[in-house]
Amino acid sequence: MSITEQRPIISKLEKQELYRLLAEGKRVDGRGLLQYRNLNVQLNYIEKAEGSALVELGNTKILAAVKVGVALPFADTPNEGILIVNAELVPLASPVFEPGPPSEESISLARYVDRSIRESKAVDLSSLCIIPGRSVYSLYVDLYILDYDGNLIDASVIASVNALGTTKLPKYSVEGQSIKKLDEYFKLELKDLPVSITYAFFGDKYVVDPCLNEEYASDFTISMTVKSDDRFCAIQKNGGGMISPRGFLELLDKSIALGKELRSIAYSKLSGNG
Amino acid sequence: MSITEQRPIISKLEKQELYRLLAEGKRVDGRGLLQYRNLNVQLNYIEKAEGSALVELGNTKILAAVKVGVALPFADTPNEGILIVNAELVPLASPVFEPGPPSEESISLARYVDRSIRESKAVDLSSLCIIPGRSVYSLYVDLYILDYDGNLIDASVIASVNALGTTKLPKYSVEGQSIKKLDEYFKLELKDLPVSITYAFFGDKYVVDPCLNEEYASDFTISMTVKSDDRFCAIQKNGGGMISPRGFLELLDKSIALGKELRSIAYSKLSGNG
Amino acid sequence: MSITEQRPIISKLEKQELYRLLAEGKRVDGRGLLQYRNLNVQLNYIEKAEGSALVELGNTKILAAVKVGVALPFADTPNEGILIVNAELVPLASPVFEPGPPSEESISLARYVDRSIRESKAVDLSSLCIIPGRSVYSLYVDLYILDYDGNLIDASVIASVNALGTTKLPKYSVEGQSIKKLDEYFKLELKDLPVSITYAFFGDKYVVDPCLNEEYASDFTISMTVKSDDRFCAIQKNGGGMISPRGFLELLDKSIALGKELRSIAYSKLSGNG
Amino acid sequence: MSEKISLFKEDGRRLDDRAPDELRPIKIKVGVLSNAQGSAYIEQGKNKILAAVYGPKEALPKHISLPDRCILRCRYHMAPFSTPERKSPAPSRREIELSMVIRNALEPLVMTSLFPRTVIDIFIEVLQADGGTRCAGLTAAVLALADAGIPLKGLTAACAVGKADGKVIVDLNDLEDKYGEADMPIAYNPTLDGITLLQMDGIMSKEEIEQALSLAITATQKIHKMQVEALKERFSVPRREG
Amino acid sequence: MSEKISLFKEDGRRLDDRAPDELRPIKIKVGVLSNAQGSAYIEQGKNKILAAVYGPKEALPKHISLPDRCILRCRYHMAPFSTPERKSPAPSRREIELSMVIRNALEPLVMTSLFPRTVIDIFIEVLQADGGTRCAGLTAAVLALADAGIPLKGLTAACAVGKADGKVIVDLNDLEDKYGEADMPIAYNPTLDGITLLQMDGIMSKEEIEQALSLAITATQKIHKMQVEALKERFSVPRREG
Amino acid sequence: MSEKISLFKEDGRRLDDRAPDELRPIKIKVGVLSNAQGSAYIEQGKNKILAAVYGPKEALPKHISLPDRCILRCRYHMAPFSTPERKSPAPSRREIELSMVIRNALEPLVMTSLFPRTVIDIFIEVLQADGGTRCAGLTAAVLALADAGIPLKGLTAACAVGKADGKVIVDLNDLEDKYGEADMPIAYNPTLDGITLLQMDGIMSKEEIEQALSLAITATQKIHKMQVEALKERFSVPRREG
Repeated sequence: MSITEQRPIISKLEKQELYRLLAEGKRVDGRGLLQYRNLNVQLNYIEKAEGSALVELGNTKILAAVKVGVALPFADTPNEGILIVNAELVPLASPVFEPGPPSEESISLARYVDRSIRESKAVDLSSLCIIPGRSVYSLYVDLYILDYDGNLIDASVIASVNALGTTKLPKYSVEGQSIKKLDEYFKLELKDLPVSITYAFFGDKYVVDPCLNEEYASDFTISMTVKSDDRFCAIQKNGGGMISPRGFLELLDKSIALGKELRSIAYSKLSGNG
Repeated sequence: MSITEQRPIISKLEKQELYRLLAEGKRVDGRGLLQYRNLNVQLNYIEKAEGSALVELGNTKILAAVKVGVALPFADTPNEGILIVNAELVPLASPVFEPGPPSEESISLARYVDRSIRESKAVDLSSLCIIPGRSVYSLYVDLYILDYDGNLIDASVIASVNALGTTKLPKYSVEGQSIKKLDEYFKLELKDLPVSITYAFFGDKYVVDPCLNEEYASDFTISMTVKSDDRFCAIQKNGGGMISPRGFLELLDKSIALGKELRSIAYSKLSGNG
Repeated sequence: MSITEQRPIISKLEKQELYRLLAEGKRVDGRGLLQYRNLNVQLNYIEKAEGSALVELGNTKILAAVKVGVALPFADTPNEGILIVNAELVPLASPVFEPGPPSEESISLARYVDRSIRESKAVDLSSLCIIPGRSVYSLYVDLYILDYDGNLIDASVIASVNALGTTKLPKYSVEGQSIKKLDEYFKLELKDLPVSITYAFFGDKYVVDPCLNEEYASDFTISMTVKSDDRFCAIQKNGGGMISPRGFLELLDKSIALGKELRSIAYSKLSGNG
Repeated sequence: MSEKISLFKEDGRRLDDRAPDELRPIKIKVGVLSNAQGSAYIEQGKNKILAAVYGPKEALPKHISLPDRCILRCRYHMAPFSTPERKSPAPSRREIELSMVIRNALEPLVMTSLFPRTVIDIFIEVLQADGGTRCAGLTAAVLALADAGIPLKGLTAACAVGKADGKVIVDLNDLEDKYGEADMPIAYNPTLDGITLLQMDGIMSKEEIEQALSLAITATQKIHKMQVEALKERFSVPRREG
Repeated sequence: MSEKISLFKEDGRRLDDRAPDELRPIKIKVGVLSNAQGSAYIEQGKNKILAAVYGPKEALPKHISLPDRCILRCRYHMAPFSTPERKSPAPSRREIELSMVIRNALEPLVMTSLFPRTVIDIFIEVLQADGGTRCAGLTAAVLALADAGIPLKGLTAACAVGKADGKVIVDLNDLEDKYGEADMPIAYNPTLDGITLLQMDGIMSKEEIEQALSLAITATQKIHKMQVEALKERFSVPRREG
Repeated sequence: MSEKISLFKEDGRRLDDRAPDELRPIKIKVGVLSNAQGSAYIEQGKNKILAAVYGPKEALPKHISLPDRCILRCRYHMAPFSTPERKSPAPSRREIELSMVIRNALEPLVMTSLFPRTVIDIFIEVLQADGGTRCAGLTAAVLALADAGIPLKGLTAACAVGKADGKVIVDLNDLEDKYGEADMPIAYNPTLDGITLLQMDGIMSKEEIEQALSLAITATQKIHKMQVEALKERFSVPRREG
């Protein structure tokens, strides 16, 4: 059962102040309405994983790591590797996260990131086949939220793509139907660098990259993942409220522009990572 | 832990009225004590399943569907197909059903239906072997309770047998130890047409096919499944209360007579179903 | 989440009395501070299991049984049999045990017993290989707590080792890569007879083999498993409180002495068991 | 979206003979269950979906209740036999996500402040699935709410749009969903001119999204009319028979 | 009930040398556990079963309590080592069903209205299983209730009857349960002339059921006497020893 | 502890070039998370571990609270990517046990009677594991408690000692843990001269345990100093920048 969430109360004064500022085109932390927070990316944070990245977007802090294995392919895609995205909202990160089985929020986050990577074809799954129908690489992308200050979606996409971009896979030699792990590695090549752009809506105003207080005060959010070629590969409205068709279409151009900008910052370290 | 159930309170007045009527040999809905409600059967309701039937018994509404697969046989029955019965008391059907893992009520229902089918040998499991010890047909009978107005057991047996009676199985060709699905189908042949007869007891009175209010007001129920040859293949007392041995034996003849009658109505559409 | 346990309240008077007695070197049940309760061992209690023992330590009553199977070995130990210890704190044994998935107490108990057996090498796992990398014996040791009056750990180690000491394994003939069960059996040979010694601490006093009231009144307990050669193979502090290094070291000699004594009683029936 | 199969016939029509902007046949019936406060049944193509509503009723345990409005609980669930391979009855990650997006789409529709401290339960059971189940389920759930007499700010209808073989299309069936290039489920309330459910999966350019959205609005307006008709039928004075 | 194996010897006796209407050896002991308010142990053939009772005690959480009587909670559980293949300790569907039918059989026995708003917990642990465990467990649970001092309307005893190789038999063992033609567990209270547990599985004609029921009544009356004996032994004044 | 591999080099040093009584490089930082009331991060060898503290706060549900003191809840958890093979995020039996022994080690440290009826939550997340995670996690958790301003009876530091290739060693790394002969994790509070966590696994004689304990006390005293330093750094007046 999905149940109306009980958002932590942010004081009425805080909310009024937030709206007052928005009416003037300003935000509580001094940012412009369409300005992202500082973004910091640290590659290969977990040396023992095959790929990893620690991403800080303002105070939001997310660790993504990739574990590589060998698995039986799915019956309907015998020539394709397996990609699984999982997100853990560990209780260390926020008083609103609780230990236990994945919440709908963590499932929805993981599924959105999965769609962003899968549909953008950032990872060419057909290049991850070892023996068709028998042995393929499996990539487990685990997202670990360490500190929660809003906009998990955009930060998670950036963390996942960076972690995949640093991933090294062991080579296998094939003898008949059996495989043998070699002591050589090859780099996973990314075919696209998708970024997600998230907007939070307040009446007729909206901002990009909401911090937690903005998320709590907002009516709903919309996230859009843009590929390197400016096409879209995932969209998701989260929360109640409604948007007019015109309001929605207006976001498309904005996302393309913001996407270009964010992409150049978010993945700047990947080129240097060998 | 099985725990004393908290039955929804039906008003004292309602209950008194029900007992007053029973003392006169009458029921709240005007039926005779040993009279079933209207029965309506719709075959092949779910086109995408291999077999299905929608059964309405008064306001009780149950959908049964059969999914056919191929599986490894159980180790102790290498030459037999697999039959599994599952019942879902979905919360859409009643305010007393809750989402979550199967309740003891749904488990007990599924197990009774399973016994009724298995022990009557309505389905010849030995005819469902493809390669002994290796590949057999599996029949998953899923019961979906859509509207709950009492007597789930009798309606579920009727729905399951009708669903099995409409089931078409894909043929497989065998080459050595591997099998290949063909584009041909064959009908599952039923060897028996079991029906369950359920009685609800009120002091020294009883009725057949109790509606929900009768179930709530009753001391307990007894269900008996009768085969086409008038022998019994499953019996179950549900709820507290007790019955005298004489009282129990009295039911046997009644069940045989009622069984003949119900069987002719319940499965009348099966003969026409090709 | 591990959570501060709420111990059943034992009356203040009872606790005072217990401390008063301890100050005089006495215990509530008249035992000496380092005296075990009566120990009673009954071998082969469950005839249908491959090995079993019922142990009574005062009013604490534990049944251990061994089920033998054949399984795939773990990838990193292809030549070793599999040993699994499981403990069930069934609610029949105590008002503080609840039905449901294993509690942290039962997990911790099973893991301690597992370490005591595994690290002492009482069972030579390498003797339990049938076909390397393919078929090995699996030994499932199930501990069933039937009556709970403190010191589960020591009684569980004794019950498990006795159950293993009575275990008979079916022989298998190997033909190529497949095995066939024969109608012959061989006895599992024990290479060591570990015993655990448990102390409960009250301020600067301590006793051995605490009964339940002593456990509840104590600050914490320490258990130590001693091998036949007087070396230690498992230690565990349970509960809050703290012990000085000197206090801890003092226990080592005591445990060696008590271990010798307890071992000779605990496993006396094993030699006669053929 | 793996193999290459053609989703259009030579005459430019879809495999089930529809034009790109054509809905599948839709059959809606309101008030189909006896126990639920409100219920509705929808067939859209081969989709067969039931929705039921219980409430408003006391919110238990109390700590889930809100002092100023009612809360919604929503469960989107697929019957084990609704899919080609039997599905486990336990909720999948997909069902958990869809329960949430459907609830989100219903929140702005219900006049929740009328019923403080209560809960409304919404159950959607997919009996047979044929693509677009979340949208058809939502269309039915809205009617079940109306049937339960719960005050709504108008009716919301939902329909997926998307892209197959390079063409923008409406109301994707199972095949088009699986082998097409994009799927964009949309719920739209014509009274309020508001989109309440919006997801997209697959690849579309800005222009294609604009075109698809326009198709979605026309489609949901058509479905909205059928919703109104179904409610009228439900609440029309029954004629004396015979 | 699959393969064909003969369950009778040439002399007309069963494989364990019993006559068709003969019970297995039964050993009952009441008051065997120290923590439980009441307890009992039964051996019937190779069955070894413990039952324990806790309560009446406050029903928590409160919403499960009833204002006019106590509620019963019952758990029938099999030890992992009780069966030929190790059984997972998590409750199986069979154990869940049997917990319910045993609770149903105990409800009419306990004077529940004496203890409003309380709960009585009944635990049955099958340590070794040899056919007829639900019946033997119930026989023991009744004694555990009596041992706990809970007012009962008499004692209920239980025993399975059934059919094997065409003959009606009493107290089926594991083999007869598995390879026989029918199994009918029955709990009967001779004081009240009432059947409180009744199930049947397998195939029997009306006449066979009549005959089996008659055997069941005789058998449960015998077990009832053993129950009375076991209680007497429990409550007899212990002689001064030595 | 299965295969035979040598854990010492010819020069008598360990494979990572340490002396038997030498700690791995340790890096500690207090106050690293913005939401938690207190937090700390530790690197010890390749271990990377975060600890966070929330509370004291109202204990809910109320029945878990204690009238005379606060309760502690503790979760030791390993990230799925922290181990060579991916670990399921669901808590393993090992994680459940370690959560308990860490909580037990913290109970005597916290002045719980200052906060009756409340709860303090302690979360330890192992991001990368390299042997000795329970000890390093505990060392960090103590600092997170201090950072949260919770009154403590001094600081507790933890370190494993053990035995490899017949030699007693301190601060075992992953290899030594796996292929060594014994592992004895110890938490020691030098202020109170008290051991609060004590486990042992493997084989050691009385003399070896004595020697190991002595190493553990020296090691934890060193770590205790680093804890104090890390707290000082956290609470030092920040210099005016620029």
